[in-house]
Amino acid sequence: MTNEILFYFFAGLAVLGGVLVVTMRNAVHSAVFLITTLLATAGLYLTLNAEFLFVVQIILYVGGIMVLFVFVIMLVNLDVALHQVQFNRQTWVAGLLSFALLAELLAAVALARSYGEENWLFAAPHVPTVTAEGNTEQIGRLLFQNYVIPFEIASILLLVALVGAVVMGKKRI
Amino acid sequence: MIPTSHYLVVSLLLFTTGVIGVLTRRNVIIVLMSIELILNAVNINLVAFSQHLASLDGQVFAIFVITDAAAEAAVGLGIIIAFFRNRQTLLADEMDLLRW
Amino acid sequence: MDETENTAALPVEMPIPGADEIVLNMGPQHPSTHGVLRVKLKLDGERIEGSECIIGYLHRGVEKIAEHRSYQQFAPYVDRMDYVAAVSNGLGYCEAVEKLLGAEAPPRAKVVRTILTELQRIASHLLWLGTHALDIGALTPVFYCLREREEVLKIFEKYCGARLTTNAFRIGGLQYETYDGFEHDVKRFCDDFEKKVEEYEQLLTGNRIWVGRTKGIGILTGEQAIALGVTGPPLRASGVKWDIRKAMPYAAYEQYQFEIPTGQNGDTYDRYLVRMEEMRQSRRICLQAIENIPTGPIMAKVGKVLKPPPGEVYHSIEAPKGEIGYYVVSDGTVQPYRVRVRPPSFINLQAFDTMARGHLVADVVAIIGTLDIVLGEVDR
Amino acid sequence: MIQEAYFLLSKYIWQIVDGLVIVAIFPLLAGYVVLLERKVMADMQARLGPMRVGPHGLLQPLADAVKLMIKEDIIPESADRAIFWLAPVLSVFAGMLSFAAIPVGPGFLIADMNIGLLFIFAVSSMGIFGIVLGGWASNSHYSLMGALRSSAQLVSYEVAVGMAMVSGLLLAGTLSMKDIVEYQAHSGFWLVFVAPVGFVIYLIGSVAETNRAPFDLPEAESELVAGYMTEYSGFRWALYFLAEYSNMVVVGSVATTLFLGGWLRPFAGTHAMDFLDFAPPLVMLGVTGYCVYRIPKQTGWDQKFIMAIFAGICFVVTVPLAVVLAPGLAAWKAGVHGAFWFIAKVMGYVYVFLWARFTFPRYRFDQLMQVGWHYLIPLSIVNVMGVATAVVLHREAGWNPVVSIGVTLVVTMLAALWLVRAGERREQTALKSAA
Repeated sequence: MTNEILFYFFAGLAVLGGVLVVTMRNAVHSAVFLITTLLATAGLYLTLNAEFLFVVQIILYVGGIMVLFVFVIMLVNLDVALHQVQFNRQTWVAGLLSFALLAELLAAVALARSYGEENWLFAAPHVPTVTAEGNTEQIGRLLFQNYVIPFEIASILLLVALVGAVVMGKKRI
Repeated sequence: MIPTSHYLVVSLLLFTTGVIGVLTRRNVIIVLMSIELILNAVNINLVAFSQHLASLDGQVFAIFVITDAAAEAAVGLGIIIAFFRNRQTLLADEMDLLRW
Repeated sequence: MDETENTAALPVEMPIPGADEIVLNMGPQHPSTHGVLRVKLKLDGERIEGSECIIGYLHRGVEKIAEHRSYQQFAPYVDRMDYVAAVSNGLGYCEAVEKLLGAEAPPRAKVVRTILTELQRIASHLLWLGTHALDIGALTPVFYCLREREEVLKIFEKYCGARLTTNAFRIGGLQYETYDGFEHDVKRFCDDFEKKVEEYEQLLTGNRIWVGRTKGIGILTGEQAIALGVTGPPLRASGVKWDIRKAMPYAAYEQYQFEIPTGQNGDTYDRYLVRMEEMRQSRRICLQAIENIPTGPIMAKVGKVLKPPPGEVYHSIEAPKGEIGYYVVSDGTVQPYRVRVRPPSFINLQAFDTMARGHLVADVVAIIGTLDIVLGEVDR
Repeated sequence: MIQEAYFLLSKYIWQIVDGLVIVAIFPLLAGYVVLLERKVMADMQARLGPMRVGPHGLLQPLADAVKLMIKEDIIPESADRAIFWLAPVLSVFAGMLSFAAIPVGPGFLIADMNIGLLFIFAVSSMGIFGIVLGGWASNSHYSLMGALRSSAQLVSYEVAVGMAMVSGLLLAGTLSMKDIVEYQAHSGFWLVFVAPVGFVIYLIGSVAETNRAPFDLPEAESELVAGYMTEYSGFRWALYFLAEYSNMVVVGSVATTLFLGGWLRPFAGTHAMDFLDFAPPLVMLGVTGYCVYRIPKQTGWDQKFIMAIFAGICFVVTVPLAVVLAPGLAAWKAGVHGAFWFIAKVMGYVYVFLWARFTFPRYRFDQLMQVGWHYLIPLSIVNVMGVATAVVLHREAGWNPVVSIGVTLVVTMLAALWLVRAGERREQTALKSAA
């Protein structure tokens, strides 16, 4: 019951926020709604029993990436930008194609019902096995044991991104 | 419990919104933000399936996706700053030179 | 990231990352420009490439007023130039006119003048220290400084009834005899003050943040300082041992022992140290003077109506902020033909550009503070 | 449906009550922290501080609140109204939400989350938006600059603070705030003695995180007027103020929980020190006594009356602190005394903040970034590695805990020394090149 209410609340908020991100004229407003969406998504993670991801989403996405976004928007704040046409010329085509994509994917989900053996996608999911360890410990174990090489590669990726961002940001190289 | 398909639908809607944003908006920063939306939609899927299959690998992948999003945002915004410094514009369709 | 470099500015124009140069206005209504100084800064990111001080917001035509007042009537006006060091201003003017008249104040008047002027130096430096520290973000010293300054002002008040614009001296000597217990008050103040300076130094001198904010900031070499006409503590902090009290003694200074503190680097930190040491030396002078105040008249015979012979005279003294000079031209009437003031704040302010170049915007606050300017004196 | 709602309500009733209590008490608490600050500041600056509203200014926070609430609500003409409205609310929201995970005493917390510490970290990182958006929405350059400075500062120092937290977490092995305290009760040592470097880094970092002096660049009044708050006035401004002081209390609470043993009494495990149990009622009794002693010295019956009320409040607090000392009430004692010790520790931590504010000048922005990036972050990484090594040496290699911690501590301190030396060399070369 609570779970359902929470799910529909967060889902609605996420989708609404997403639509507003795309339609807002002012980039800061877009960013605010993107933050809303990200927080709502974090809420969805909670309904999925992924507490660690909930926190990671807020710390990294909201507290890190979005701060960077807002920072840059403010640095390049142009009043002119507000009076320019916000959508490009391919809008209608792009919109149509996107809706086609949406319809296709929705159909795929809907069709899965008839293909599945026992409609597994639509049944309630497996109850997660309750372990003594919390979600955080389990993810930590996975990250540092099974996925240790991807983890290291990700850290190198971050390092490269860091260097790249610094180089890009430099006034004179 | 909420069926996994519900999560898939939410994720789909977010994904499509993101795609629309990427394809239609002229402001590069909003395009970047739409990409974040797409990545986020993917994450919902990953976590939903992680619960569905009672395996945490999906969540680990979601963490990698977030890492990737961070890297992308840093470099992307760096490029935007560099571009803005040279051209004083943020519009994607004015970025039509291969060099400056 | 490089973005951060652009951020700590105080822009009137928004720093556009693409634009290499921005012009930034600080003041005239800015909390740390000490009055109505407007500084126009040319910035590269946050680095200062050039600056211009725009003054005149407080111009009252003091020099012009002098031409329509008798010599005595003009004396209160000089107090309103450097209103935190009114006694020193008055001393310079009175001595200049005395020089023009060929008169000399009696010894007792000279000693009392010396004591009051040195107390004024302490008060002025205390106010400077407090506000300078406040600008750099230390909230507490200002209250301690004002506490001690209050003691000095009380002595002034007891002596002549006014605390700030004292008009303490008259041409030819003193208007008032010292009050009973004057020596006692000064002595008590001086005795206490020793410990108080230690207190300020404990708060600031060794403080890493203070040193970081002041060391290497606003460097002025000795040659630059001389070329710019800088006087007072900023000149001495640049290593030039020049003090009018020693070089061309006036009042009763030649009777007393004191040192001229100098610095080596000519940065904000050295100027701070020099002023701290000057306060100690002033205290030393006061203590010596209070020991032996000669008895006798306090006024020379100059007459009720002053009519100096035609001629001109330049007289300067060492005010807390530097050399304050009066160039007085007499045409033989009761009013001066022309009075030109050489205000230390005005001339020291010329060094601002030299000192600020290459520093960050946040250092402007420290540099304005270290110059110890009073806009009333700059604009006159 | 109704039954389910009833079930939910009965299940969460204590959480709801706790939440309401926090929402009600919290602004008052922040107001009194402001009074504390003004009194401490006055004391350090040879002044009296607020003395007019109530005896010794005890009602000053209420007067301030009323004054701020009835002030004209000004929104600048060119401001972005919606975001201008949203930003201070967001700030306060972040500050208050953190309280959900803070254990004031055993059983005296809203939610015992198994990710409690990360939750607080996440929520406080959301507080940045209150500042950044507020600065942007004001459409003023000073505000925007303050906001940008502050976002850069907060993001930079978050790394060091997070790393300092990790050094504590490595030892406690849990993210739950409650379990962290219980680990400290169990091991017999507050983590500050085990990971002192982490605590110091957290202390410095948290000063920067809350935008307090000497890191209060975003609101440096001599440079940026009031930073991101420049255009705010009246109640919205009060919300920002509330957020700032609540953040102080939050970082104090986190430090208390993580490093200072939370609700534990000093020497909680040593029975020889049990006489310390008498300290809470005696302290409160002393305060009551002092209030009573001051009653006749107040001028006017109203002032006397207010003083008497305060004495009464102190006495009302004293009674349960004393009653639970009775044998057989041990469970209650843990809760009530726990709250006392917790609040005392938090206030001690906040006092350090105030002390620093009135003692130090302000850093310049580049120096502030330097402190963060050149000293704190490298040191915090070294510290995390050191603590991790100590844990491994103790748990895997079976070393004596004191020896393993001592060895790694020495190494960490050497690294710190080296960092400082390197920094000094860098400064000197910079000075030379400037001259």
